[in-house]
Amino acid sequence: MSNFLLLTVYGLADGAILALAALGFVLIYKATRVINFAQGEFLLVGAYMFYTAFVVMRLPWILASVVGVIGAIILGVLVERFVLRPLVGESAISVIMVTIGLSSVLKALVQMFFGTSVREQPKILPTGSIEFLGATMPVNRLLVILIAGVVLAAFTIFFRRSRHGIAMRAVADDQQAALTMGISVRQIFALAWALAAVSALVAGVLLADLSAVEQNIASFGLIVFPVVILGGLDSVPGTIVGGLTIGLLKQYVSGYADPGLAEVIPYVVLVAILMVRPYGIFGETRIERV
Amino acid sequence: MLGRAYVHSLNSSTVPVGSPILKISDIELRFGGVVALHDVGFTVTQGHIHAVIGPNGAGKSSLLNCVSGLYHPQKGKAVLHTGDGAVTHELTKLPPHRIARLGVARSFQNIELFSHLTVLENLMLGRHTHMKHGVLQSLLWFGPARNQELSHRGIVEEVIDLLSLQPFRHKPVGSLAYGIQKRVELGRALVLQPSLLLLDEPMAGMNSEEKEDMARYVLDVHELAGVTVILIEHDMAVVMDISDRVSVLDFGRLIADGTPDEVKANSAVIEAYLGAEEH
Amino acid sequence: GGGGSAASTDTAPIKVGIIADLTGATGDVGKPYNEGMMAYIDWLNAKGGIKGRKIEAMSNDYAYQVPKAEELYKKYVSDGAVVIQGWGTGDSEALRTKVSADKLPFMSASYAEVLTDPKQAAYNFVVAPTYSDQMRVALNWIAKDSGGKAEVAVFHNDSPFGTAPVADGQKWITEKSLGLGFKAYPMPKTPNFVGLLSQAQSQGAKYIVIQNVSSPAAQVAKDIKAGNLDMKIVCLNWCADELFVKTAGAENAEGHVMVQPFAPASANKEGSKAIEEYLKSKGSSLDAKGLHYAQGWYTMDVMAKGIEKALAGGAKLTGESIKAALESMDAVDTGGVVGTGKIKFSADSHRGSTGSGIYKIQGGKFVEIAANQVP
Amino acid sequence: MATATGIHHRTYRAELRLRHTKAEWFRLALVIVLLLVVPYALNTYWLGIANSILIAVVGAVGLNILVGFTGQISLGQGGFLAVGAYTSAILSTRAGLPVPLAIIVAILVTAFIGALFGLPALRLKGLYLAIATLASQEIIMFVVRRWGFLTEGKGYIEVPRLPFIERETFELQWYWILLPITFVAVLMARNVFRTSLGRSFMAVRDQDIAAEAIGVNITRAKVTAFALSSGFVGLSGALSAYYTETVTWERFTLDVSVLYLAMIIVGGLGSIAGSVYGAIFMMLLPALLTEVGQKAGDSIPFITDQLPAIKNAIFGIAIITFLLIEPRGLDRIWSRMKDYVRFWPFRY
Amino acid sequence: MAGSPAAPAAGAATATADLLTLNNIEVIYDDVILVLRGQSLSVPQGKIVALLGSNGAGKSTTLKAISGLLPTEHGEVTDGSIIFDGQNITHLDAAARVKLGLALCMEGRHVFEHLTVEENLRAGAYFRGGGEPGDLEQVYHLLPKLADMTARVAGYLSGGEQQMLAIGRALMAKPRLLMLDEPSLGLAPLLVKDIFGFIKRINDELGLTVLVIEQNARRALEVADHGYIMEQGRIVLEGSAQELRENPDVKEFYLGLGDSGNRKSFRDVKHYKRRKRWL
Ligand SMILES: Nc1ncnc2c1ncn2[C@@H]1O[C@H](COP(=O)(O)OP(=O)(O)OP(=O)(O)O)[C@@H](O)[C@H]1O
Ligand SMILES: Nc1ncnc2c1ncn2[C@@H]1O[C@H](COP(=O)(O)OP(=O)(O)OP(=O)(O)O)[C@@H](O)[C@H]1O
Ligand SMILES: [Mg+2]
Ligand SMILES: [Mg+2]
Repeated sequence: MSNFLLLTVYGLADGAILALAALGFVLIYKATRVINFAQGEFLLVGAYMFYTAFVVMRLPWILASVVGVIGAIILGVLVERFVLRPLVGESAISVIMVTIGLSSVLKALVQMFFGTSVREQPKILPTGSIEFLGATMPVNRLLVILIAGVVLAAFTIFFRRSRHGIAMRAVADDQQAALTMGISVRQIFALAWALAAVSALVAGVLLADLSAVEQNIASFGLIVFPVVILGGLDSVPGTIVGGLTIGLLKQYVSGYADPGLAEVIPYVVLVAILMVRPYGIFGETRIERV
Repeated sequence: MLGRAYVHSLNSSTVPVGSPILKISDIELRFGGVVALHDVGFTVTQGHIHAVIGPNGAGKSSLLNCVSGLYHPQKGKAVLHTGDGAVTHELTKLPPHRIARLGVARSFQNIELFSHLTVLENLMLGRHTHMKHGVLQSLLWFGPARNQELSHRGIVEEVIDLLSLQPFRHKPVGSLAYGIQKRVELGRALVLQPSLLLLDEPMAGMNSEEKEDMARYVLDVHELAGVTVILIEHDMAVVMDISDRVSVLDFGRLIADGTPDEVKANSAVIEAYLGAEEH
Repeated sequence: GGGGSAASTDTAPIKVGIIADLTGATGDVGKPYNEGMMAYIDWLNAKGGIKGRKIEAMSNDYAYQVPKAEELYKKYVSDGAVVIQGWGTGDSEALRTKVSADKLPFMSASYAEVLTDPKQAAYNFVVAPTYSDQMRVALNWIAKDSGGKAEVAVFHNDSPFGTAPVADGQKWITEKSLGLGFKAYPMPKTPNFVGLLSQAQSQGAKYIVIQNVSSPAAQVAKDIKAGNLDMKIVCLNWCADELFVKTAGAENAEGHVMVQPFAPASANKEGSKAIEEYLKSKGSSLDAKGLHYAQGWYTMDVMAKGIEKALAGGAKLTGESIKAALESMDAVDTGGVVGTGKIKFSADSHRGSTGSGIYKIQGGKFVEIAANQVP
Repeated sequence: MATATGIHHRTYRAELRLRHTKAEWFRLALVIVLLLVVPYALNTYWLGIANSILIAVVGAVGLNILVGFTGQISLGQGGFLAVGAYTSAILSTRAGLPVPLAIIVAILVTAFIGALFGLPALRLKGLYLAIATLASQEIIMFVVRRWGFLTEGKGYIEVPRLPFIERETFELQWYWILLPITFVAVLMARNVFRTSLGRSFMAVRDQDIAAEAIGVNITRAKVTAFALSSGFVGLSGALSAYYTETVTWERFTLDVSVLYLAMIIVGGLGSIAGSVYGAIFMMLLPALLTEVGQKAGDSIPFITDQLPAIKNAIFGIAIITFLLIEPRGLDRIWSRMKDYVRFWPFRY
Repeated sequence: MAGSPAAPAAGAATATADLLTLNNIEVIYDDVILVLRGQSLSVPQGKIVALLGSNGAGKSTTLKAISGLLPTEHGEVTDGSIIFDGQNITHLDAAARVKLGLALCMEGRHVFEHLTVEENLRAGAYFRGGGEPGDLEQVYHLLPKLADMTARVAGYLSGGEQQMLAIGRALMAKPRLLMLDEPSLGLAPLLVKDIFGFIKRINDELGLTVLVIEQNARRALEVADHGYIMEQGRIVLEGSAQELRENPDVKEFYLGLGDSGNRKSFRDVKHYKRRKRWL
């Protein structure tokens, strides 16, 4: 029982980070119908930007976070401006390819400035643990769940309340029509990429705090695929459900079965679910009519 | 053009003129709460141009989609007659590609062409049901595959000629003007050698001159080949001039069914659709 | 056409092809290893090279992608390399047949058992004790430390590299009838290993032998600490390094055990001196570079000794003659840096050394608890 | 689509040919001559790269059949390559099948597995399908990594060198083996899209509902597309098994799937020629960067430390710039150039 | 081009009277396809102007140029100028033009498929910060059918329903100049009547200036004050609606009226091409 509880907490924590990373995918897809293959690198860059501010520039972590967020926004806007805007109106798949190119550029940049070896960074989250129902719960994991929850809630509300939510979906549906409504496609794209970069930053920093500031963070990008698909490519709440599902799934598999399966099972489950719900759990059904 | 004799018949139906080719009986189609069709039923006679009219959202296109198997009504059926009229097929139970194989060809309300392909390729695709698709032959090309391409080219060229599409043969359809695309779509349906031709607003968005051309093409197909046509159209002038019979839908219900003149006079139709001063 | 024989008039530089992972999955350890090699070559050339002939190193990054490694290998062959220095398990396997066909001595940082058998891999030379030997040493130590009876859980990378020593470990226990329970768990790519640990717990394991690179191993250390479990990690070779401590953090690494054939700076062995001097001249230190630097340095050193012997023999410098030299030359003394300190090959065994050192992490430092242990 | 504007044909048969103008025939001749002299102009290393390109071309063409022509995005390429490689290797090393037979069986097996993993395509669209195929990649990788009996526990399979291949002339002999195979494979793929089968694939891509309505059996078309595509991929995998002589799972990871996707996108989706250009580009670029890198490293030593990272960066930048210049790929750039020459000096 | 009857008109028009003026604009797609060759027209404040022309003449392109959509189709204005309310907007970006009070209702509906009817309308008022509460009711009042579909997903509406939605959405922008590209396309006769009645009404009541492209010339010229007719990318004829209705060519090619003045049947249409060469 206590064991199960422990696995659950860890699963939720990992899931929460997955959800944050997935959020970036979803935002970009929502507005541009593009899958961002560089999402993992966004996490990586985010983590290293924070590292630079926090460790290299020795700022207190609050300030460091602010610097990180600003950095992330700049990154997002730059990418949109110089890499993606020229491709507005081109087929999504060539844009996807561009993000693949982007990923190797970003990764290379991090390698140039920080090398390939791990960086030491003092823990931000308290590392102790509390006893609960006979299980020793790591405080930092619990906090991660909390933080991710807050951020995700904030995003969800932002899209429920503000008209940007509708604008994004409008742009995704029909850029020309959106323009005739006075919706600036560029601004919406920039917004999407900036927000994606920010959520990636948060995910990256949390991940780095739990594990370490190192290259492997980027590999998180691929693990996110099943998450977004499971939740539905264009659903913000979907990322939460998807993230937690996959997180718990992996945890339970590695806790109760051949741990090697933890990497495959999510995909098997994914395909199974897609067979029942072809657009994920909350995904918007693509309209095809004649 | 009238004078020119074509080798291939564009009509594959052998049902005797005057006897029913399509029987639609109390079809009901729902989308969640929306009732698109409610107990709609009428009969289409071989050799007729049968117009289906009605206000927007009345269910005309949905009805066509039921006939060509794209929608599956909750209730009722559409029965197609082939052979000498004795053989029947319940279309509402068949997948679209099987229905096409029975010779039911159609055009769409918003042009649905294969936009990256050329006019020729689009028309050749119209021949799909008449062709074989062996993987090995296709890989080898020389032999069966090529001969097939050549043998089916004949009828395609006849249709190109009939609709005077020669100048556009090798143009990707996506880049063609709206009017031309409408014509290509008609052509794609014709090369299938239909037994029944379904046209969903073929003249929408055309000026009167272009409408005259399109009307001419439809009449040619009808007069030269005797193809039975179901025509959805909002331009009453066209409908009343060229159709033999008219069915009127409103809010998914059949409110009138008769000759153009009968329908024109029908008060319900005037009230729901035509409007007072019209005709 | 390629082949070693193309290169070499008597003063021409000796070409060495180096396949390195500098940016790939194992870049964190691949880089210092490669730096060590390049440093050794630089150092050697500064001393006038081998019998007046300089070594020309052709070193390129293959980012841990096998096809790229094969491409580089071909490049080196056609550029007239006489020996090849490889890196990972993947490329060592992929190139094994090629090097014996092309008759090019090949060393790498993959210490799989098969590579030590000339019948299976004629031109591969393994300087360090194999993963299996390291596993045996680890098990011996556990048996001793636990006083005979204990449960051992093996966490391993989910690949041939990871599984290499598992079966041999099991065999060893039965052979030597050690009173150890033994169970293997592949490590998935997850941000924590609580699941595996809970399984190990229910197995009753007190010792976790890890055959993987250091960052996942470090994560295991963190998770053990977080759940304050009573478990001791025993790292083999690739996680038994300073990176493990750095990544886990001193407090989490405290008390865990490293089975490491290559001595870290802290063990200040005789053989480390030369490296230290070289690095001092460059304004750095072995402590900063880490033990994989020494690993690279001495792997190259052994190769160089072979080349020297081949030249001394007066024979034409070819892969073949170097192979013969490596097999016949007398033990290379690494001043205690590698395992037993001595590396010796023979015509029927390319197992250079069988000894590893055992270290305990104390205050973030490597403290030697047993030198050159052999199975 | 073959016909250049302003060319007239006497017979439909003539029109159906792949090449019409003198210029086109001339270009073809030129290419053939080039392919025939190349092996004698290159040293073994570059010849080796040429060989890897030839193998990659087959795989890229296969993937393009699926992604470019049928519109079914796939990230399972690596997995299917693995199926081809493992099958042929096991058949010829253990079952002792003659190599050509082993290859043919490998093609069929891969086609079958491909069709099997293609089944989700009947229900899934676009990126949802892409990720489902990613699942097939992961699952196949897991299997080849874990099923010990595939590799008799070694983790890799050693494929004996073909008997007639000499070490000295290894690359040259392989070139003469691979060139015709690749040539035929490309030609066959090209053929498919002159026939109703190929057209039905493209119809599914452009407008699947309309395709259904004119009588295309979408289920059949999609499954066939997956099988056909995987067949080519299987061939590519099998060839690589004999050429590289060792089959290890590490050669078929997800990076490979992505690399192939890059090939066909940079080359040009829905274009056989494009797949060829793309494969050449993606295989050649890193090799060239290595060359340049070494020169640079020698001349300006202080960057040697950064060189690998810089190379990766340039690799990415190259992809991006090419797609910014022409999002529809190298093939489009090429045809633009041809038009420019044809219409020169007039703009329009 | 100077000889075009449009040129003097455009020249004569004074900036104060004209809300919108096009001076000899030239539009090129993909750097090669020359579509507008010196297009000139002017829309007086508070008037309704109709732009007629056959398929492919360049009508939609004209509106795209005015509303700044060309860049999204690899098109550009290479010559001439577009003056809106005395301000040169030739190279302003699309969103900014909307803020100035230009609203376009595009050809082919372009509703936001995945949004509901209400969300579509709200999107129309996006740049006004979502609009005031009253706006929606106003639109529902003008287009009652939309009122009972507020929660329906636009992509599933019928063709005509989508058309209504598109018009309603354009109105939500509260524009000063409303541009409609074939508003009656695919609409039932009654509705066409309503739409034009409605255009007239907003023009009278709100004093809204309207530029409308229409294939249904009869309807258009009924409500319009002024009309332009374009062929091959330039204006070939212009005048008051009255003058145009009288013009024999317009009668034949756009109103489909015979010399006798009454409409001839589509059945009697001959085959030979009678396309008029305007000069
Ligand atoms: N796939 C669908 N999902 C949900 N509702 C649908 C679907 N297809 C049609 N409808 C609804 O069914 C009704 C009839 O639609 P249909 O397209 O048949 O109308 P129509 O008679 O063709 O109108 P129009 O003349 O404007 O084309 C409409 O209210 C439409 O919203
Ligand atoms: N994006 C584009 N790229 C290339 N050519 C185009 C593009 N859009 C339109 N054209 C061409 O420009 C010409 C005019 O097109 P436009 O749509 O303006 O005509 P139109 O008068 O609106 O015709 P319709 O009555 O069919 O709407 C046509 O020949 C068309 O082929
Ligand atoms: Mg309709
Ligand atoms: Mg238009």
